[in-house]
Amino acid sequence: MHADRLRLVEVEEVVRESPSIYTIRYRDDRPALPGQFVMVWLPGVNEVPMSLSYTGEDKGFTFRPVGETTKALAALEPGAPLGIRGIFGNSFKLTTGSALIVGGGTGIASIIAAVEPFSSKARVHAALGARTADELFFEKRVEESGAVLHVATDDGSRGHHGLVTDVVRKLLESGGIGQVIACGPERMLRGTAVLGREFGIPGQYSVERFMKCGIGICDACSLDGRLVCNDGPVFDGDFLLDSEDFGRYRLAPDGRRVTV
Amino acid sequence: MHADRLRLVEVEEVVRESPSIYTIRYRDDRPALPGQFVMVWLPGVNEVPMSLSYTGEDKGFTFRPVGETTKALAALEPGAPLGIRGIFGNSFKLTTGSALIVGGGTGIASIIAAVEPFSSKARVHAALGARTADELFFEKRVEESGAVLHVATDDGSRGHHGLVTDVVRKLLESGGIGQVIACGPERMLRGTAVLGREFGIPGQYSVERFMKCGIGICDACSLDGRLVCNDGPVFDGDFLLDSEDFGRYRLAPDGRRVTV
Amino acid sequence: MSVPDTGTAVGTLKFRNPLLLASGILGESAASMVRVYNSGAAGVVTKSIGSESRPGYRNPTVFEFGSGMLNAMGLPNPGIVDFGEVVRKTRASGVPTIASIFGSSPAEFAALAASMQEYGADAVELNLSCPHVEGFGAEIGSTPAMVGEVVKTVRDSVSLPIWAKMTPNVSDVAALAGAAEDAGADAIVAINTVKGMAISAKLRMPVLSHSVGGMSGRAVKYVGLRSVYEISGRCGLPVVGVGGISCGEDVAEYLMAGASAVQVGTAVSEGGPGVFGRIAGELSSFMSSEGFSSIREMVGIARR
Amino acid sequence: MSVPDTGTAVGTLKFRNPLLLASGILGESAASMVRVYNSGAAGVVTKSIGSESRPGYRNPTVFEFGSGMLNAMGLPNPGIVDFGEVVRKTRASGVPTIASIFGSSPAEFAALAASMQEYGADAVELNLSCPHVEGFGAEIGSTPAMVGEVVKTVRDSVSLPIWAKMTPNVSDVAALAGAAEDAGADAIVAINTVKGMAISAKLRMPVLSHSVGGMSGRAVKYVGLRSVYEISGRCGLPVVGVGGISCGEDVAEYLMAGASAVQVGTAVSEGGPGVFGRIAGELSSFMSSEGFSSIREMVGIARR
Ligand SMILES: Cc1cc2nc3c(=O)[nH]c(=O)nc-3n(C[C@H](O)[C@H](O)[C@H](O)COP(=O)(O)OP(=O)(O)OC[C@H]3O[C@@H](n4cnc5c(N)ncnc54)[C@H](O)[C@@H]3O)c2cc1C
Ligand SMILES: Cc1cc2nc3c(=O)[nH]c(=O)nc-3n(C[C@H](O)[C@H](O)[C@H](O)COP(=O)(O)OP(=O)(O)OC[C@H]3O[C@@H](n4cnc5c(N)ncnc54)[C@H](O)[C@@H]3O)c2cc1C
Ligand SMILES: Cc1cc2nc3c(=O)[nH]c(=O)nc-3n(C[C@H](O)[C@H](O)[C@H](O)COP(=O)(O)O)c2cc1C
Ligand SMILES: Cc1cc2nc3c(=O)[nH]c(=O)nc-3n(C[C@H](O)[C@H](O)[C@H](O)COP(=O)(O)O)c2cc1C
Ligand code: FES
Ligand code: FES
Repeated sequence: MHADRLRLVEVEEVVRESPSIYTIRYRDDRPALPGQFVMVWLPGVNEVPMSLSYTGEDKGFTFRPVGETTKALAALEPGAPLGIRGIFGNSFKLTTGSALIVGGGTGIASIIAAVEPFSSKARVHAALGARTADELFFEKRVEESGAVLHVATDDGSRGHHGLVTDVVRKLLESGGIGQVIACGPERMLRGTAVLGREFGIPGQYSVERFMKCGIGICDACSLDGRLVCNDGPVFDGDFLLDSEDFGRYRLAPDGRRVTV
Repeated sequence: MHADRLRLVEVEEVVRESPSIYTIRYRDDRPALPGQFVMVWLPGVNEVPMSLSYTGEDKGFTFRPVGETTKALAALEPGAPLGIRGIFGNSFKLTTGSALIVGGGTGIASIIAAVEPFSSKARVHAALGARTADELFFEKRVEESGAVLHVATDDGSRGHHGLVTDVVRKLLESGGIGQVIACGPERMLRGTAVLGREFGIPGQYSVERFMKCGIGICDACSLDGRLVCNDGPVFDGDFLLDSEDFGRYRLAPDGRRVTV
Repeated sequence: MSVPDTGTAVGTLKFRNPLLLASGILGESAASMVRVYNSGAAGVVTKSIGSESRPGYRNPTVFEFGSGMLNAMGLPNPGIVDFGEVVRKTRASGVPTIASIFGSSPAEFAALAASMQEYGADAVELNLSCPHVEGFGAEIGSTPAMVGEVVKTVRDSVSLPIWAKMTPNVSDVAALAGAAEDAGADAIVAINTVKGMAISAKLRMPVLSHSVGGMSGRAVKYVGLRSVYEISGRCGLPVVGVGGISCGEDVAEYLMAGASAVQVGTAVSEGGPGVFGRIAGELSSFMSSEGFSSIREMVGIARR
Repeated sequence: MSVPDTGTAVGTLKFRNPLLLASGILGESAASMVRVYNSGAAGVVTKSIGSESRPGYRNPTVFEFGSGMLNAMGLPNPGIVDFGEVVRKTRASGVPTIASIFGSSPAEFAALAASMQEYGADAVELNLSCPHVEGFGAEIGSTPAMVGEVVKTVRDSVSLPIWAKMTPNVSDVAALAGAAEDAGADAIVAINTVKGMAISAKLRMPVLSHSVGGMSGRAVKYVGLRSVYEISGRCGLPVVGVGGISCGEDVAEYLMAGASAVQVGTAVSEGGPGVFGRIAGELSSFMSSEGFSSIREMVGIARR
């Protein structure tokens, strides 16, 4: 349990990555792997899971202000205290010499931590998708990593006009991709996983579920009996596609099984 | 607190050192120093403090069956379980090139653990005292250690006929003693400490008090505000002679201050 | 020596080993409970279910410290209506399922128990640690009179075994158990969490959003053992021990204190559902090396 | 920033810092208490003293585990007659001395308090966790009615400040504190030990000779904080926090929960009487770095 203990950190910097995307940086020397997350407690407000978009000692997480917590996080000033639990969860693994890494919306925050280290060891295509250009971020980090950047927006304001899964299909069709890694909205993840299976390419998909404990005991994040906080958030594509829940059901905060 | 945690051991051997003296050997790899003690729990009976007469991995303590606990200990067979807490207390220290080490009665059990290692580094005189020859033990260990053995018995059945303090006085008079170390009945300890002061020789004296916790919180073993379990059992001669309690008062199990 | 038999029984219910999943741990979804069973538990207790759905308190709802944790989940649950599907599924998968329920009046407990019986639960476990609406903030399970009344009302409404789960936050847990026995309970479960609270000195505020929570894990093992020992000395019902169990020797200690079975909760956060298989293995080895051939031989032998 | 002022007061009693020695720890001999004071404590609470001398239970009387310990000393004490010499000595050495007493009836408490007043104690602390002879084995301090009666009877017999020490083994500790307040107590002390028990699986028996004992040390800090928080939310008296304190931040947490002073017990086993000086130093550093200039500013700020 030791590694999961609460600790207090100070916000070092609040970076505006795009008009609607913020990154909070803080110092924490615990080692973290791409795809892992922390529970971020904003005292007096709430505690929510956030993937690490920076996994070094200068850690960071990146989010879109959508509700009370994320809006309050975006309004923080340097020096503000945060409670951090974790490093939690499993991670993305590079298993081949050429990976297609896909991020949709705030899912980009999670996969960027894989794009950077994997690009120095393998040929990486990174496909970023968002609703509009304003919600895109980390393109520069992708380019600097050496990965090949692909972009799609729903409204065509940048890159391919349409879904990022269109880009995924095209890349899989052109061949030479050994594995797929993705994080993003569940509909997009499911589309990507279906494509992966169609082309016979193994895939690792990071899914989100409502979380309470983060330590694998409350069952809030259960996905077919697997705990997203502990067994995930990264799951094998075949497990997900064969599960009852993926892309269909999730547990609401009260434990009711509702549609995703 | 970790080092003080209860652990179970098995009696390896019950050795009869003399008609009235027994040693129990057990295995325990915690490092121990001469003069240190353990709390020995005989399940169903009692838990009492015992000095280590063997401080290596094959540990041992040596006692005279005087009451319920020590009689039950003497009757144990190999394989019997014992609870052990500790290694507790401070230890005897060799500070000069020539030490006089004095043991009276079961106090021999404690000082023998100093005689052996100190004899290989300094000139050691070991004076053992007992009421009668039957209660003497460890003479052979003294001889094998290379120390010079002196013996006194109250009834003259072995060695000097009289008190071991007579031997102490003689040795101090002959000179060349740099330090005194002693363990035994409090009257003998006091006598020795008085002689030490008379001759200006620094001394380390191991005292016994009724013990409950062994970890310095219950105050049962208080001697002028010093805790025999934690600050002792070995005290400086000057501290003892200047204290109100040494040789005069002890706390009874109910905390009343009674005469020694 | 032959392999020891780890099978046990709590009243008429038989279990392949003494290890059950404690309420509130991975007990919300059928899939998780089936997984726990497949990982070595002999049965599961569901999350405590109430009349209406509740989202529970806002995060932070848990706080871990060196030897245990505090939680204040706020009894999140889907409500009794939606939970039928879950119980039916675990039963269909062959998992012995004890359905935990909570209410703030005897009648509410009775209605919930009746639904759980209809869903096919093997037993109901009464979570007697909830605030009592008619009382003054005290828990509904904190006096023998209240415990007796709840158990009796439930007894009158269902035929399935009734397990009464005790709060340790009382002066005389054995008296509570006695009241449950007299009112017709079939087993006593002890303990629920110990009331506690964490404060962050730097933030100058409580850590849990609800401020006060329940302590569980290794730090409460000695409270649980004491409760089981006191209860089994006073009451003739089988006792199910809970609190801080994380290895086979812990289970043995509970059995020796008087428990016929145990539940494991917080330890699941250390090794996932796999802890059940590990603990079952350790218990079996302990029995072999200490010469026990059945669970029965161990139950209550620490009482002299 | 200037050096923070660690002075505090519990009612009319002033202390140089908030750290007092808890009852039952090094509180039997005057020499040990003087040493504790000279090591940095602001005052001492004596061992609990009864009408007659008692040797206490047979060993083992303590059991240590990773995050705390259990003890069942059995209230060893020299009896009130012999204890006068001890109180007179600590007072003569200038040590603020709170005399702890235990009894099994209100009249017994009152008689003991009167003796302590005569000996010159600065306050009496009522140890309300002893078996009540007229009751059914429950502790004398486990119902508001019993607590009220004891406090009232003592109030009628002495003028010195009365500190009522609470057992946490109850369902509503704040209600007990309220009863003590109504009956005329001057301060509430919380908590005494949490009832627990250790069993040796290998030996198949309880470890403590008395079987059941009291848990203290780090593992009970969260129970103590919760109790202080609940009490200070319900009752207007100053509260003295006890339980699991081993560093300066622990003290700050108790102050923030509502305590005006604290007591330290089990931590003495880790560093000897020197812990008081260390903890006082840590508290002072904490105050400097967090911008507190007096204890008063911290008391109760975790209540929102
Ligand atoms: C493993 C994991 C990693 C995540 N990483 C990121 C990330 O890197 N960037 C990012 O922007 N978001 C991330 N999220 C989602 C993030 O936790 C929610 O956006 C955040 O909780 C919203 O809180 P809110 O109060 O601002 O919004 P609310 O108005 O409370 O809710 C907005 C959305 O967030 C979801 N949500 C709220 N609370 C939680 C919770 N405790 N657990 C999970 N989901 C919740 C709600 O279901 C809803 O869909 C992650 C979620 C998970 C499970
Ligand atoms: C640090 C220390 C080291 C000791 N080392 C040895 C040793 O190496 N060999 C040895 O024979 N004895 C040693 N003793 C004394 C030993 O603990 C007692 O002889 C033993 O407890 C007697 O127990 P009993 O039940 O047999 O006798 P009892 O009939 O209970 O008492 C006989 C005597 O032992 C004393 N005693 C009893 N219980 C305790 C206790 N818990 N703590 C201290 N004294 C007690 C009594 O005061 C009495 O004087 C040591 C004592 C201390 C404090
Ligand atoms: C996160 C969490 C949630 C819990 N929820 C419930 C619950 O809903 N009903 C209940 O009776 N007990 C609940 N408990 C208490 C446990 O069932 C168990 O009694 C307690 O945790 C002690 O066991 P442990 O130390 O093995 O966890 C919960 C405990 C935890 C840690
Ligand atoms: C060995 C021991 C003896 C104790 N004796 C008493 C006592 O005589 N009277 C009393 O009121 N509390 C007694 N206590 C309880 C402490 O005063 C304190 O309330 C409790 O230990 C919690 O504080 P801690 O965690 O700092 O030890 C005793 C505790 C211990 C560990
Ligand atoms: S968040 Fe509690 S089990 Fe995953
Ligand atoms: S034996 Fe308890 S303080 Fe020494």
